[in-house]
Amino acid sequence: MKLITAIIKPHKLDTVREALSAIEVTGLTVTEVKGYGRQRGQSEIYRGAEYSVNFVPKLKLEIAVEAARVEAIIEAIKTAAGSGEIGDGKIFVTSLEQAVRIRTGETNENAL
Amino acid sequence: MKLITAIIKPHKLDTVREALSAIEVTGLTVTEVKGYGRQRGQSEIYRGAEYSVNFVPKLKLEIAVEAARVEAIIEAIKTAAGSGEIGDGKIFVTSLEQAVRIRTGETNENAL
Amino acid sequence: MKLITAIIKPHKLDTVREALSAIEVTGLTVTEVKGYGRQRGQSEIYRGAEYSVNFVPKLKLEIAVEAARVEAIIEAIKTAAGSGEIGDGKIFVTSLEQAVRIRTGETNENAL
Amino acid sequence: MSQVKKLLALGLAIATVAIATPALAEEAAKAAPKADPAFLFNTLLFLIGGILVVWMAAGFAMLEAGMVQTKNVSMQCTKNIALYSIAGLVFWLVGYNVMYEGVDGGYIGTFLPKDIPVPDKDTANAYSASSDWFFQMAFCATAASIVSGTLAERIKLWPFLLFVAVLCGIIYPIVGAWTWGAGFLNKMGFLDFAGSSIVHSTGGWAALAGALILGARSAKFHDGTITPLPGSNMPLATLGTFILWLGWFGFNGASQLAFATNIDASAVSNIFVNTNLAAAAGVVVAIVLSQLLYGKVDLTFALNGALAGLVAITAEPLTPSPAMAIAIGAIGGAIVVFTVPLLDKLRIDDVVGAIPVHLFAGIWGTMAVPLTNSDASFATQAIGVGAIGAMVFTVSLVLWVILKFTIGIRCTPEQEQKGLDITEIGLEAYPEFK
Amino acid sequence: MSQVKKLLALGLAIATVAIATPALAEEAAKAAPKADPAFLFNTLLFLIGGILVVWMAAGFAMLEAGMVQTKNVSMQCTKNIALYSIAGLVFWLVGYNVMYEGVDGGYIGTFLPKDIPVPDKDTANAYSASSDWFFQMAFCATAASIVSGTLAERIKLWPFLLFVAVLCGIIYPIVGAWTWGAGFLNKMGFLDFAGSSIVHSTGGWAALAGALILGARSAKFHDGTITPLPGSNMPLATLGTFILWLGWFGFNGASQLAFATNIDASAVSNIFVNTNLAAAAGVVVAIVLSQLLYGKVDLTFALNGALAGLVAITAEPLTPSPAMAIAIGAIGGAIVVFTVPLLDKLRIDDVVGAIPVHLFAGIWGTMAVPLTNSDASFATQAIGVGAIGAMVFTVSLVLWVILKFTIGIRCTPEQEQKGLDITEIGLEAYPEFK
Amino acid sequence: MSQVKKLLALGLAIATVAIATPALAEEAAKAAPKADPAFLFNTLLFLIGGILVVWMAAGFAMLEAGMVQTKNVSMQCTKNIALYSIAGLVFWLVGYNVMYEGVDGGYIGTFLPKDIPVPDKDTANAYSASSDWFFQMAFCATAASIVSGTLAERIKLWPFLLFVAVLCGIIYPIVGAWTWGAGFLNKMGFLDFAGSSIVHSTGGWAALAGALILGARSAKFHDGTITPLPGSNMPLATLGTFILWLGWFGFNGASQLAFATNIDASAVSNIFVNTNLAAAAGVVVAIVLSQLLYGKVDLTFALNGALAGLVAITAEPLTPSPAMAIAIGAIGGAIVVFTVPLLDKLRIDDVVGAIPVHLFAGIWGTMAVPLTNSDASFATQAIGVGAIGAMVFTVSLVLWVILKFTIGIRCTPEQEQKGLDITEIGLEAYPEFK
Ligand SMILES: Nc1ncnc2c1ncn2[C@@H]1O[C@H](COP(=O)(O)OP(=O)(O)O)[C@@H](O)[C@H]1O
Ligand SMILES: Nc1ncnc2c1ncn2[C@@H]1O[C@H](COP(=O)(O)OP(=O)(O)O)[C@@H](O)[C@H]1O
Ligand SMILES: Nc1ncnc2c1ncn2[C@@H]1O[C@H](COP(=O)(O)OP(=O)(O)O)[C@@H](O)[C@H]1O
Repeated sequence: MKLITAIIKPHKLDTVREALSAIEVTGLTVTEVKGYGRQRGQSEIYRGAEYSVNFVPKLKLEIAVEAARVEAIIEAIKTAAGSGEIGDGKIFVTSLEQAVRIRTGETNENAL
Repeated sequence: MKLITAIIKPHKLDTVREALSAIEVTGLTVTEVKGYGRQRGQSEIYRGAEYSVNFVPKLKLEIAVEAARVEAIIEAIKTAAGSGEIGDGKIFVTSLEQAVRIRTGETNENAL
Repeated sequence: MKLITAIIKPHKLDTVREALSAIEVTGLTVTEVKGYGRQRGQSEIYRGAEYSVNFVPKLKLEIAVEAARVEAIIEAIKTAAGSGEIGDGKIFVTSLEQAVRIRTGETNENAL
Repeated sequence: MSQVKKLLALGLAIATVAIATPALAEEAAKAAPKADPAFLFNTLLFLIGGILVVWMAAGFAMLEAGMVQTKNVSMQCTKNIALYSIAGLVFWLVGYNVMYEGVDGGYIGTFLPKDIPVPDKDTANAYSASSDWFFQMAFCATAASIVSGTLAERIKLWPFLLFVAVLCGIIYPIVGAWTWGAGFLNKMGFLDFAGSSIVHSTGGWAALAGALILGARSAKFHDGTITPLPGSNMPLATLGTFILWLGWFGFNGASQLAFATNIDASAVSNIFVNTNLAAAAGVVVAIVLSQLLYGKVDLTFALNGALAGLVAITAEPLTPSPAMAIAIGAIGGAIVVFTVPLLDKLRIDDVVGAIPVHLFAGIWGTMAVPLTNSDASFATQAIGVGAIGAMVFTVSLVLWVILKFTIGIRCTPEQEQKGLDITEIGLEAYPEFK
Repeated sequence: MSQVKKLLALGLAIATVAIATPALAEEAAKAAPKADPAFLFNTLLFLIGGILVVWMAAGFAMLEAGMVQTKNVSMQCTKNIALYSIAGLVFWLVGYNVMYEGVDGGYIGTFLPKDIPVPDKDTANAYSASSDWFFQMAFCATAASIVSGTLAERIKLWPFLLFVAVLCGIIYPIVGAWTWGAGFLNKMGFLDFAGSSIVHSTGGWAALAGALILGARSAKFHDGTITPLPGSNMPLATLGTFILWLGWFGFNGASQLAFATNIDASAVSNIFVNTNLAAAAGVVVAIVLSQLLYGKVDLTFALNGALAGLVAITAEPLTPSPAMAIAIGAIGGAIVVFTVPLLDKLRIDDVVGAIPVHLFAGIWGTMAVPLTNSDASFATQAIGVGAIGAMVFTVSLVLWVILKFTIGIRCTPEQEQKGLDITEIGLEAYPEFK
Repeated sequence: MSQVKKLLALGLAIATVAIATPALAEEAAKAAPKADPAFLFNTLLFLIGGILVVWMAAGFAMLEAGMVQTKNVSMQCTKNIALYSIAGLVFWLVGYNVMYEGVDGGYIGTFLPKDIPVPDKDTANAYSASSDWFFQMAFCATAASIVSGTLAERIKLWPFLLFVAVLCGIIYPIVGAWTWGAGFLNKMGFLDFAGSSIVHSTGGWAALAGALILGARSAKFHDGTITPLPGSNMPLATLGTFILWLGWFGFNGASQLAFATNIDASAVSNIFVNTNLAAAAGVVVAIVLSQLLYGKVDLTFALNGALAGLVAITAEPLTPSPAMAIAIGAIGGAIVVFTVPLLDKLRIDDVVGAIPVHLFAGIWGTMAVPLTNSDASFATQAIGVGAIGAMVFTVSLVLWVILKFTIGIRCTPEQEQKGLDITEIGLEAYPEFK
C-alpha cells in the first residue's frame, strides 16, 4: 500500500475530489497548510509599510491506496490540480505498511 | 521505529490520549483535518437551499514509536476511538527511519 | 529521497526558514498542530476554576529532499529551532518513494 | 414605576402645565393642539430610556455569544433575537395589563391585550401611554435574557422559547404587579427603584430553577473535577458588557419616570452618576480580587463585575451618595468573584454567570436600599426578596418540570458534543474558522 | 416628511409658541434669545432620530460583514464606511436640494449645495434646518447600504462607490422629491410615511438592477445546482440586525417630523410600539416558517425577518393598531422565507437577502397603507410603487451598464476565488484565523 | 465648556425662564416644583451627550481589539473596561474639582471629591450639576483610551492602569482647568471647543511619551526593516470606528453646553452637520490617497481617516461652513496617511495609529480654529498647543520613567511573543480558533 500526499491550491479541492471520485477513490484526508516554494505570496502593504508574505495557503491531501492504483491517482491529481502556473504543488508517495479501519478492525487493503 | 497516524473523531481525543497515556505513550502530535470517506456530512439547508457537506471534521494523531509497541498502540486506539459507527476513522503505519530530539540532539529510540 | 518532518515551537518558524534558505532548501510545507509531550501547557484559571492544558501549539514542517541533504538539514533545524528548553520538538525522517511536480509533471529529484 | 409614583408625576405635570399656560393663553390653547412640556419631556424620557433598554437585548446577545463555545454561538444568537421578539409580543398580549391594570393592592392584574390609545385620545397620563408601554416592554425582555445565558449550550430551542413566553407574559408581570403595579408589596413599602429584584432576581430565580432541572453541560463536571469551557469570543463578550452598561442608564435613569421638573432632571442625572460609579467599582473590585485570589486578572470577572455593580445599584440608584454608590457596586463585584466558583462547587452550571450577577447581586442591592433610603426597612425588603423568590422559583420549577416531562428540554449528549449550531439549527457561527 | 407635513408642523409650532409666550412676556422675549419649546423639541427629535439612523450604517456594515465569506469581509467593511461617507458628502453637495428645493409638484429640485444657515439666521422653520438635513442625510445612506449587501463578494470597489455617489446625489433625491419634496406623487396622495418605497425599495431596485448586470458569484450556481456560501460570522450578523432594529426607532419615529405637541409625542410613541411589534412578528414568523418548511430554525431568516417586518411597517407605522402592526410585520417575515429561495431559483444572487427584505417587503408595506390609513388608496399606492420602481430600476440599469462597459464592475474570477480582501485591498479581515 | 460659557448659558436660561413663567403664573410656580425648560433641555443635552461619549469607550475597546494581534485581544479588552472604570472613579475623587473648582485664571483647581448635590439643592446652574459631571467624566476616559491603543501588545496591565489613574485624576484635569476651567489659557483667548487639544492631544502626548519610554514591540522593527503586525479583526475595528463616529455627535454637539434657546439648538445641529462632513471627508481622502500612494485602498487608513477628520473638527465644529468642515476633515485624513508611515520610520511604535489621529490631527484642528472663528488667533492657538504639549509630555515622560524604574512597565520578550492574553491574564480571546 502507498500513502499519496498532494499539496494543491485551495480552490482546486473540489475539482480534485471529483476527479478522484471518478476513479473510485473513496477516502481521503485534507489539511490546511501553508506552503513555501517558488511561488511567493504577493508583497503586501499595511498602513504604508511594505512586507513580503512568505507563505501561501495550500491544502494537503492524504490518500492511502493499494500500490497498484498509485499511477492512476497521480495522473488524476495532476490533471485536476494543474493550472500550469507556479505553485500548483507537489505529489509525494511513501510506503504504507499497515492500515486499520477503527470501526471494524479490518486491516490493510480492506481498511482503505 | 514506526510512525502511527490515526484519523479519529474529534470528540474522542481525550479518551484516546488517556488510553495512550495508560500504556506510556508520552508524546504525540495532533492536527485538525477534514475527512472524506463513507461518512458524509449531514446535508444542510442554508436560507432554503439544500447542500451536501462532503467533508467532516476529524483529528489526525501522529505518534512516533519503537516498532515493538505498534500493535499495543493500535489496539489502544481502536478501543478508545471506536464507537462502531461509520466514520470512526483509520490507523496508518509507516516506517520511520530516523528521529531526533531538537533540544538534546538525542536520536532514534532515545528521541521519542 | 527523504521526507523530513520537524515539530518546532511556533515562534521559531522564521529562524528555521531562514536557516533552511541559507542551505538552499527552497520548498517546505507548514501545518499548525498541537503537541503533547514532556512540555505541558501551563495550568490555567478560568473564572476561579483551575484546569490543565494538555496540548501546546506547535508547527509541523515537512520538507522533501534528496537523501544526501538530510543530515545538513537536520543540523540546520536543530540549531535554528533549539532553545535548550523542554518542548523544542522533534525531527522525523521517512523514506520518500516518489515525487511529482504537478505543474510540469517532473518527477523525483527534479520535482523537489 | 409604581402607580403611586405615576400619580405623583401626574400631579407635577399638571402643575407644570399650569405654569406654562397661564390664564391669558387659555383661549389660544383651546384652538391649538396641546403642547404640554411635562408631557413631552416625560414621554421623551420613556422613549430614550426604552431605546437604551432595548439595546440591552443586543448586549445580552453579544455577551452570551462571546461566553459560549464556538459550536453553540448561532444558537445563542437565535435564542436572543427570538426571546426579545416573543417578550414584546406577549407583553402586549397580556403582560402589561397583568402587571398594571387593576392590581389594586393585590397580586395580579387583568388578562387582556394592552390598549394603545390613538394620539389624540392619549390624555390619561402625564406621558404618552405607549411610551410607557415601550419602556416596560424592554424591561420584560431583560428578565428573559438572563435565563438564556445560564441555560446556554444544552437547552433545546422551542421549550426555551415556551418558557420565555410564560415568563414574560405572566411570571414577570405578576412580580411587577406586586410593586410597580401598586400591589401588596408596594402597599407594604417594599422599594425596588428600577428592579434589582423585580427584574434581575426574577430572571435569576427562573434561571436557577432551570439550571437545577436541566442539569449541567455534560463536559463541565465529572469525577469531582470542574472543566472550564472558556467562552469563544472575548471581544464580543466585552462589547456586550459595554452595551449593557450603556443601556443601564436608560434602565435606571428613566425609571425616575419623569423629566418634567428640575428635581426630576437632577434626579435622573444623579442616577446616571451613581449607576456609572457602581459599575466602575464593580469592575475595579473584580479585577483586584481576581489578581489577589488567582494571581491573574480575569477579564470575564471584570465584565461580570460591571454588571453586578449595575444590578446592585438598580434597587436604589437615587438616594446613595457617590461614595455609597461605589460601595454598593464594589460589593456587587465581590459577590461575582466569590459566588461564581461557589456555583461550580455546588455543581450548578451557569454558563455566563447570570445567577451571581442578577440573582445574588440583585438580592444584595435590594437589601441595601435601607442603607440610604429611610423610607425602606430591612424587614420589608427581606419580605419582598423572599416573596419574589418563592413565587418565581416555584412557578419556574414547576414549569421546567412540566416541559421536561412533556416535550423535553435537553439536547441529546451527542447534540451537545457536536454543538447545537450544527445539530439543532444547522448553521455554524463561524463556518470557516476551524 | 413631505413639505406639506412640514408646513403643518410649522403651523402647530407657531401655535405652540403663542401658548408659551403670551402677550405679557413679549417684551422680555424681545430682549432675550428666543427659546421656543416647539423648535427645541422638534430639533431634538431630528438630532436623536438622525443619530439612530446614522447608527444603521454600522448595522449594515456588521450585518454584511457577517453574511459574506471570510475572504471578503475587509472589503465589505471598506465599502460600508466609504459609502456612508460619500452619501453624506454628495447629499450636501446636491442631494438635499434636488430632493427638497423648489420641487413644487414636479419631479426634481435644484442642483445646489444645501445651505446650512448660521444659528441666528435659522428661523425659517419650526426646527433647525441643519437638524433636518442631518436626519435626511442619514436616510440617504441607508439606500446605498442596501445595494452594497446584494452585490457583495464580486463587485469592484471604485465602480461601486461611483454608483453610490449617483444614487445618493441624484437617484434617491429624485425619488424623494416626488413625495417628501412635495412632488407629483405627493400631489396624487401617495403615502409612504418613513420610506418603505422611497428609501427601501429604491435601494432594492438599484440592487436588483446591479445583480442582473453584475451576475452571480461564480461559486453560487453551476449546472443547475445552488451552492450556498454561508456567512462567515453569525454573531456579527446578529449584532448588525439589532443595531438596525434600534436605528429604526429613529427612522420611523422621527419621521413624524415633530415632537412639539402632545399629539406628536403620542404619535412618535405609537410608532415605536408598532415598529417593535412588526419586527418581533417578522422574527417569529420567520423562525416558525423555517421550522415548518425546513425542519430547522434558520437564524439568517430570523434576522432577515426582523428587517422585513421593519421595512413593511415603515410605510405606515402610525395608523395601524398593534394587531395590524403585528400582521404587517408577520407578512414581511413570510416574504423573506419564501422569496429568498425564489431569487436563488431565478439565479439572482443577493448575498444578504436585501432584495426580499427591502424591495419585496417594501412594496408590501407600501401597498398595505390603505388597510389602516383611509387617506391612502390602493391605486395611488400602486402608482407610486410603479413609478419609483420604473425610474430607479431603469436609471440604475443604465448606470450599471455604462459602468460595466467603461471601467468594468466585476472582479476577475481569480480575484473572486481568492477573495477581494487579498486581491483588491490587500488586507485580510482575520489574518490569523485559518 | 469654559466657565465663561457656563455663565452665559446661565444668563440665557434665566431669560428663558422669564419667558416661560410670566408674572401671572408666579404664584402657581411657588407652590409647584420648578419646571424650567432651559434647565431640562440643558440637562438632557448633557445626559444624552454623556451617554454618547461613554459609548466611545466601547468604540475604543472594539477598535483596539480589532487592531491588535489575536494573542493580545483579551488584554486589550481588559485594559479598556478597566481604564474606563478607573477614569470614572478618579474623576469623581479629584479630577472634576481639579479641573473646575476655583481655577480662577490660574493653573489648577482643588483636590476634593466632586460634590453631587441632591436634586432639590441642585439649583446653582442652568443645568443639573451631576449631568455636567457625567458628561465631563466621559471626556476624561477618552484621553486614557488613546494611550491604551498606542501602547498595546507590550505594556503590563497594572502600571498602565496606574498611569491612567494619574492621567485622569490629575494631568488631564489640569489641562482642562487651563481652558474649560477658566484658567490662564482661557484668559488668553485660547479656543478649543470640544477638545482637539485638551482631550485628544493630551491623550496623544501621553501616548507618545509612553511609546518612547516603553519602546517598540520586539517583532516590529529589526535590522532596518519594518514588519507590519496586522490587526486581527477588521470588522471589530470597523465597528469601533462607527461607534466612535456616533459618540462624537455627543462629544462635539453637547459641548455647546446648552440647548435652551433656538440659537443653541441650531448650533448643536450645525455641529452635527460639520462633525459628520469632516469625518466623511477624512474617510474619502484616506481611501483616495491610499489608492494613489499604494495602489490599494487601505481599510485601516479609512478608519483612522474618519477619526482624524473627527479630531480635527473638534476644536471648532460650529463656525466652519460645510465646505470648510470638509476641508478641515480632509486634511485630517491626509495627516493619517502621511504620518502613520512617518512614525514607523522614526521607529515609534503606535499600534492603532492613535498619535497621528489624536495628536497630529488634534494640533491641526486647534490651529485651524482662526480660519473660521475670528475670536481666535494663530499665536494664541500655538501657545495653547505648546503649553499643553509641554506639560502633558513632560509630566507623562517623568511618570513613565518612574514606573519603568520601579514596578517596570514592559512585558518580557517571551510574554510578548506568546501574547499577553496567555501570559499576563491567562485568557485567550478566541481560544478555539487557531
Ligand atoms: N521540497 C518540498 N518539500 C515539501 N513541500 C514542498 C517542497 N517544495 C514545494 N513544496 C510545497 O509545494 C508548494 C508548491 O511549490 P512551488 O515551488 O511554489 O511551486 P511548483 O510546485 O509549481 O514548483 C509549496 O507551496 C509547498 O507547500
Ligand atoms: N483512503 C483513505 N486515505 C486517507 N484517509 C482516509 C481514507 N479513507 C478514509 N480516510 C479518513 O478516514 C475517515 C473515516 O473514514 P470513513 O470512510 O468515513 O469511515 P470508516 O473509517 O468508519 O469506514 C475519513 O473521514 C477520512 O478522513
Ligand atoms: N512520540 C512522538 N510522536 C509524535 N510527536 C511527538 C512525540 N513526542 C513528542 N512529539 C512532539 O514533539 C513536541 C515536543 O516534545 P516534548 O516532549 O514536549 O519536548 P522535547 O522534544 O523537548 O522532549 C510535542 O509537543 C509533540 O508535538
